[in-house]
Amino acid sequence: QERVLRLDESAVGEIDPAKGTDYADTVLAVNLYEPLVYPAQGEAGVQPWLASDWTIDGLTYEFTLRDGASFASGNPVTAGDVVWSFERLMAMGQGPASLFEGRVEGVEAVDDSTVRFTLTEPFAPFLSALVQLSVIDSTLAQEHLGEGPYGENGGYASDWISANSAGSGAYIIAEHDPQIETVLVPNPNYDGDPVDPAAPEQVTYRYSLEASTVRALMSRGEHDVTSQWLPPEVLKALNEEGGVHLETEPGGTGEYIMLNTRRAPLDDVNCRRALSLAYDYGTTLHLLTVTEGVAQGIPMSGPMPQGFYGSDPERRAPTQDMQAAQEALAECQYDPAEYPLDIAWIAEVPARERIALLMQATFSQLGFQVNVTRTPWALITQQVTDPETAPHAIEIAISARTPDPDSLAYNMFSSTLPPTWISSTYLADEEVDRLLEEGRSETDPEARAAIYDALSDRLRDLAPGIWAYEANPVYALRNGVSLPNLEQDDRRFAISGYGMLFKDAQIDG
Amino acid sequence: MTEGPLLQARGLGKTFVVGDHRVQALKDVDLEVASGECHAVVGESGSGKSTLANIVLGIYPASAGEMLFDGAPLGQTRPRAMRRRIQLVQQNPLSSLNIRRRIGASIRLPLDVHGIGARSERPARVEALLEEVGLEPEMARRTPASLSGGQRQRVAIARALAAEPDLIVLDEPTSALDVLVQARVLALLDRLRRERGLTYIFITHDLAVVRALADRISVFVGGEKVETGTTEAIFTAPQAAFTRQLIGAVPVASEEEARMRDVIRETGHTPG
Amino acid sequence: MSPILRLLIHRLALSLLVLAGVSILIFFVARVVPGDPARIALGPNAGAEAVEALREERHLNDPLIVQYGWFLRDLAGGDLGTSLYTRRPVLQDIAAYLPATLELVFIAGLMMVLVGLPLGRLAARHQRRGPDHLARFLSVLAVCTPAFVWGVILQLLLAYVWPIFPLEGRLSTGVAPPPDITGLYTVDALLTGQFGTMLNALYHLILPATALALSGIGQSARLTRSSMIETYRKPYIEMARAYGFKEGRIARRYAFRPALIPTLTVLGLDFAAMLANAFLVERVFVWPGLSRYGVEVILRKDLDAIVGVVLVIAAMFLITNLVVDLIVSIINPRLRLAEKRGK
Amino acid sequence: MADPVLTVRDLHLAFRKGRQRTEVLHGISLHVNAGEKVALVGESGSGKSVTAQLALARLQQEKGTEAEGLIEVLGHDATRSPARIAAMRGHRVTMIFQDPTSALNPVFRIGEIFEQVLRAGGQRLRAQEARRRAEAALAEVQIPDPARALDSYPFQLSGGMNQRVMIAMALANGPELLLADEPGTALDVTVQAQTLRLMDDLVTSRGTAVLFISHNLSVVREFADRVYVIYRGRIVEHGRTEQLFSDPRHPYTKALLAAAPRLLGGGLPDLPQGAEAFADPLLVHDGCAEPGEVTA
Amino acid sequence: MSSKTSSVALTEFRSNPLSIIGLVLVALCVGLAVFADLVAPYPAHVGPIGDFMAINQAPSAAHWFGTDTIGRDVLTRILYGFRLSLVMAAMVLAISMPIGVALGLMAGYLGGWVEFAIMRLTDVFLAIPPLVLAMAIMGFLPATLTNAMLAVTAMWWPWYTRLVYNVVRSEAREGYVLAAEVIGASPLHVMTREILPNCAPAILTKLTLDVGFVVLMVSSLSFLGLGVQPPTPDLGSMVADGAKYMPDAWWLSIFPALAIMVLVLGFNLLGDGLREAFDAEV
Ligand SMILES: Nc1ncnc2c1ncn2[C@@H]1O[C@H](COP(=O)(O)OP(=O)(O)OP(=O)(O)O)[C@@H](O)[C@H]1O
Ligand SMILES: Nc1ncnc2c1ncn2[C@@H]1O[C@H](COP(=O)(O)OP(=O)(O)OP(=O)(O)O)[C@@H](O)[C@H]1O
Ligand SMILES: [Mg+2]
Ligand SMILES: [Mg+2]
Repeated sequence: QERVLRLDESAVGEIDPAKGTDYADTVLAVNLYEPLVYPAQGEAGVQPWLASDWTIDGLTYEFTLRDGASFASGNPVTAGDVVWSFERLMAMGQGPASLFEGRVEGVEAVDDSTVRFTLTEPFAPFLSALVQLSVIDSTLAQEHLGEGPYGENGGYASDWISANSAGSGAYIIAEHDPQIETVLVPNPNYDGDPVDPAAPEQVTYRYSLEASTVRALMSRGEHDVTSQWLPPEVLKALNEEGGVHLETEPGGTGEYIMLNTRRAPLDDVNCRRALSLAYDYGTTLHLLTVTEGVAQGIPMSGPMPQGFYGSDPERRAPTQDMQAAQEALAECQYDPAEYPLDIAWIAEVPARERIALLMQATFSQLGFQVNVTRTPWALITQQVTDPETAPHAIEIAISARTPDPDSLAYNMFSSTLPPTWISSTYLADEEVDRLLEEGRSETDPEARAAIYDALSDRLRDLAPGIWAYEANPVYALRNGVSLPNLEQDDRRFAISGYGMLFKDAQIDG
Repeated sequence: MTEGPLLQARGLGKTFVVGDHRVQALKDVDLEVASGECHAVVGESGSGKSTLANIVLGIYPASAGEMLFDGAPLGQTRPRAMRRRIQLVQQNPLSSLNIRRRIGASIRLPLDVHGIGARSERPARVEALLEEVGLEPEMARRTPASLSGGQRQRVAIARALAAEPDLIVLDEPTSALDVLVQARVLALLDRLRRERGLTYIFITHDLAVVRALADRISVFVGGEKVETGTTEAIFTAPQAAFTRQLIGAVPVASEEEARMRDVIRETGHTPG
Repeated sequence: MSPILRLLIHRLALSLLVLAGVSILIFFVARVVPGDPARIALGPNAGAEAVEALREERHLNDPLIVQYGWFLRDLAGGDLGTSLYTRRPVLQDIAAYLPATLELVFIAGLMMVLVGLPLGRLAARHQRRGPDHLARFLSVLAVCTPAFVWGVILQLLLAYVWPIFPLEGRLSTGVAPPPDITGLYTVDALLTGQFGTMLNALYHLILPATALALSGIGQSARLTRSSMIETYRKPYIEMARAYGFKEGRIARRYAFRPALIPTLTVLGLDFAAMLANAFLVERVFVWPGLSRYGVEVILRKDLDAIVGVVLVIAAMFLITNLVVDLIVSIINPRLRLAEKRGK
Repeated sequence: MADPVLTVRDLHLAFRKGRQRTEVLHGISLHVNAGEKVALVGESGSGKSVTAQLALARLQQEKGTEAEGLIEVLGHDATRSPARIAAMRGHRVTMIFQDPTSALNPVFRIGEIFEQVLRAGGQRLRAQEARRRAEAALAEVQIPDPARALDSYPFQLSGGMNQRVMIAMALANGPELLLADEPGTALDVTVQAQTLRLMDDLVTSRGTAVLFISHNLSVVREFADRVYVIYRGRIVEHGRTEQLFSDPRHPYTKALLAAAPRLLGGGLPDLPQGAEAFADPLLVHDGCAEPGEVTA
Repeated sequence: MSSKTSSVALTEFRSNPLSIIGLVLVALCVGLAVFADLVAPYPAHVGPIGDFMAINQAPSAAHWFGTDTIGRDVLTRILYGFRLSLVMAAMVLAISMPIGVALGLMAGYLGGWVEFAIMRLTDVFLAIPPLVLAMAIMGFLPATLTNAMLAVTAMWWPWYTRLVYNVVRSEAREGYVLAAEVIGASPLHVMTREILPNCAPAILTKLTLDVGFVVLMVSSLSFLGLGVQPPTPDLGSMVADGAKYMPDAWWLSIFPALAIMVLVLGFNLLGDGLREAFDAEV
């Protein structure tokens, strides 16, 4: 009998690593493709992956590819593939491309197994960013370039790679329907990190299942791992029913209430502070509690998640203080009664409705009239591109995309970037901008830690967002299935998604 | 009113297009209706009688020919004042009255449309009209559903009279009624014509009714007028075979009549 | 030309006109409303140039009328454009998802006819007596309950509390889909002789199809009932009784056939309503059909895909009505033989 | 005297709707002997059709009808054993309707309806045999091309043709009693006259008893042997046809005759006088007693 | 044509037990909706404010229908849900019915190109299942109560156009219309004073039935996440949101679902009764 692993995810899956952005895309990318380096386990930093070794000399980064690395097609992985993949990523300009935008002077294949990146200026997060550069089998892809705007590269195989895999990861695509499910099977030519002997022989990754369906499937033993988006009550019910165990995947994701600093009344820092102080942190965590000791969130003391520079494990997480909130509001130039607040919540994540309603309840105690709108994600990404029409507050989960604080803080708070959902506070503060730039170019770890501490303090002052809690995704696993990367502290990855390496999963019969 | 016929039609024709069929409902019909006369139009079902009526009433245009009314040309589109002068009484007294309106409102409609009489005196006029057709004035407040067939037909007549017309087209006004009721309605129609100097075009397929009421008769077959003449002439010496057949089919109540009828059918002449 | 053929051609021409109207309506509604589909398609991290390039590529910068022109030109070539969301030709997407929906809707439609009509007939035959009140109450209840509620209730009771039926999906895990001929699993399995697969597919169809069919069953029962009652008042039923036709035969044939004419016409509309309700039911039963795609593309303002989905649904509606017209004209000799009329 | 095929004795009928009860027949008696043609004449709503329906046992079982008195059809009591009557419908007792075209199901061919008619009363019949008999029956009512008529739908035939078809169907199984409820009133006078004569010839030659219902006295004069005049649920006059026409005695009958327009001229028909007198008691002409009663 | 007069229809209506049940249910729902403020046990729970310490509680004496995911009383929200549903249905119908009726009258009575234009437009709208059209519209507009109502209204009028058109087409052949024309009454008079009253039973019946169907439609939109916004107590979104917690917190969606059923059932039985009583074709 085959060992099958059945999981689900609320969003739909994009298997082109140059386009993917969200959790599901990351999970697919890490199983189908390999980057040069991979986040380290149980600690910060990166570990060798497709690159067995590398040297950094000022602005020059030189990587040596793992001996004998080959793609699923049997083609060897060469430096040319790395160059092609990078160029493709930058040309298409989507997904992780922004991590490298304007930073890389050139990339060249020194020889078949050596690739060299030259940066334009010092950029400390570069190495970490490379975890997002999936290396594509360019020989195979070039057979399917298709038509498109990329000159001799045609469509850069955009259509083909959205439907087929061309990587060196432990798994390959057997079937893929972005609406319904992706079926993965082991890559026969895989030669990377060791594969667990009990690893699944088939993985079915299903999309957009209703919570009640997942719950029923789990209790009928027809599903193995739930998505992280189930409401706590459902997880709790499953847990009480027996037959499952709960696992968590903390890692670099902050749940922020993004406050629109460009729209009255939140363009006044005092009003923002008032909201931060009025926010009901305790009830939030109560609502996220699954069982004694397991909750979908953990307290967050500032803008940076635990384990990243700028986070202070000693510091107490903020608590609700209505008294102080009233005082801050008194300082604010606006009369709350005259400025209704628009709060949006992402329709796809039902649990967020409660947080939104909780805000509605608490903020209205301050005298605000609060409108709550359920908005589909697609529409939110649309709305936030214009600060004038963006809601006053949205709860957004922002994950560090690389194991470096820069990937979080710079994208969120730098005023140099165009407005997107990540930067939907629209903060424009010189001090913040300066610290962000310093943090990027400084390579000394100690100095960087100090810079990010200063940044955190400044951000706490400016209150462009409410640091609601840190996401602590909870999964219910069918007994008999285990995901050691989620279960053992020394195997955890600093950023989410990277632990879902199916080759490490264990399935008993 | 000028001398000469009140209504004059020349070469009237009507073709209906149904899908890709053409139905010739009326073919080259000439008709003259003198002022004050009761002109009967008889013929079998589908012979074009109602079509003729509808053209006279301006419900749809003729496909050929022309009409003169009181000396003036009469087309389908006509001024409201002209509409007033030609009125209609239909066969089915139930459907000809709007069941959701009171009798009074139905009779009042022509008064309102043509601004006949002052607003305040219209209710009185309605009552007078009801009385004229032999109905209680209190009926104005009732709905058609609570009336018998004969009473409804009287209401329809009162409504036609309200417009103070010169010509009334009666399309089989009594064929849905019982013999006794029919007799009463016929008497009413006859009295009104005399008292008000009305002109009738009386459509029917019952020759016995025609005999009692009409001055002149036109016989229609398949959209064509086959015969026209005074009532006396038609009954004593019908020319067309069809007219004879029509006379022969009339049910009669006495031996004597039956004998006469059969003779007409066979010979085309009234015996004696 | 036979009258039926002529009727069909006439109807077909009208349908095409309506379809053109639908395309205009939905095309303009889709584009007039604010929001940048290119931005949504490329995701929040895409650069402005990439967005602009896509806008240019999709002619989104042209005036509306010109855009419609492009649309028509592509349509003439059988091209409904490319989905911004799945990045596949819309036609290909629809071809992939439509069969599952069709299979569901067909089975539900079958249930609607096979259960609803006899139920209505029964009620009419016993008008104002016990079976009638019961049948009417049941059918009103069925009509009054949203399809998604039926879905949730059926799923809860028959797949969870008493796990008789599968919870979701078209086939059990481990059962391979049959070769793709029509895309309807039951039909394909039957064609290739895989009876096990066919039964499995049917087994999975029962709950969602029932959830979808229930309101249709109620509706058709109600329609049949009132139409039959109307027919029972006709003189020819009086005649049939005066001539000693058996009551059962009158109900099954003599009154039923004329009663079917108005009923079927309206049932065509109900069938279309099922297409819409499939949007709800598919969601509950994780049915990999067109509806899920439809909701998704609507949420993403995936213009071409929205237009494609709506056009296909409208086309199915029109085809259904065409078929209904055909059946009605077979039942109703007046339509069929109109030519020989008026002798 | 031959045995009556239909005997109605002191028949009362009322309709009940909610608390409201309307009596429409106030104790009528009539009979039709075998082979006899009897007319029932009266104005609209006087209760003619309901009498025919009671005779066919079509009203008895319906909610809200209260029938009292005797109705005996071919020796069976229509009130006590309606099922018996029902079993005779279509072959021993049949009916002809006012509007032939609407009495024929528009979505079935004449042939299909005919086949059903021939199988009335549970008679077994093969399709070929049914077809042959139907053709013969249509030929008898002078339908020019019976085979084609059988393949037609009712709307493809004229009203007169349909009326002939109805007559053929009514007589196809050799009934003993035919109920004709205002046959052909919906048709043209000329057509109506023709088909009535045809029906007359056929029933006379077969000796079928007929109850002929009409609102027009003149229509029945040539057809009926005896006439009952009904007024508001009461029979007011009864006599042989010649007696009644030559010597109408009841004020209502007189009024009816006088009101009919005369073909021979003489102006407008006389207006009925003295409507109160219409309620006068029953007048029976010589030799026209109900069975078991003494002639007045 | 509806040949029955009002008094006959009334008698007919009264003698039908199902119609009476419908009337009672409708009266109940409307009554509860009107007096929600008095009847509801926790009027404060209409909005976003609940008892966050008492979330997802099963039905009990304190909360007959349980509490929802932020601790609000489900019964209270259902009562206000009735109000919202009824108000929405009334608004949708109040806009779409007159438009549809006016167009139907014109198309049916005036004929010619007016008829062609109106009826083809109607065909276009009818060719797209209402839910799909409403969804498509909602996909483009921000999901708010007003927009949901607009979307439903935009697809509702054609049904009235078609209904009235059919009735007018058969009524226009009736003698009383001919009579009014012969008298010389204006088309406006004929349409509005003569024909319209005779369409009234059909329209009234359809209106009654439609209250239920509008409620269904809005709930369906909400179920797909396109309808009414929280914290507005909408029955459809309550069912949809609660479905996520099935089967454990079954009261979250079962009670609102039952409420929809009762509401729609009431209006349907009532409408059916009216239809039978008036003999109206709908
Ligand atoms: N609106 C119409 N469209 C098509 N054909 C019509 C129309 N009106 C009448 N006809 C046809 O025209 C012919 C004459 O019809 P018309 O109604 O004038 O006959 P009629 O003499 O009044 O008959 P009846 O005695 O039955 O009332 C018939 O063949 C009829 O079918
Ligand atoms: N099913 C019924 N329910 C209630 N009243 C009825 C019913 N059938 C007939 N009537 C009433 O009984 C009376 C007699 O009706 P019937 O049909 O026998 O009259 P008729 O003499 O045949 O008249 P017509 O010449 O109009 O056919 C009428 O007042 C009629 O309204
Ligand atoms: Mg006519
Ligand atoms: Mg009768």
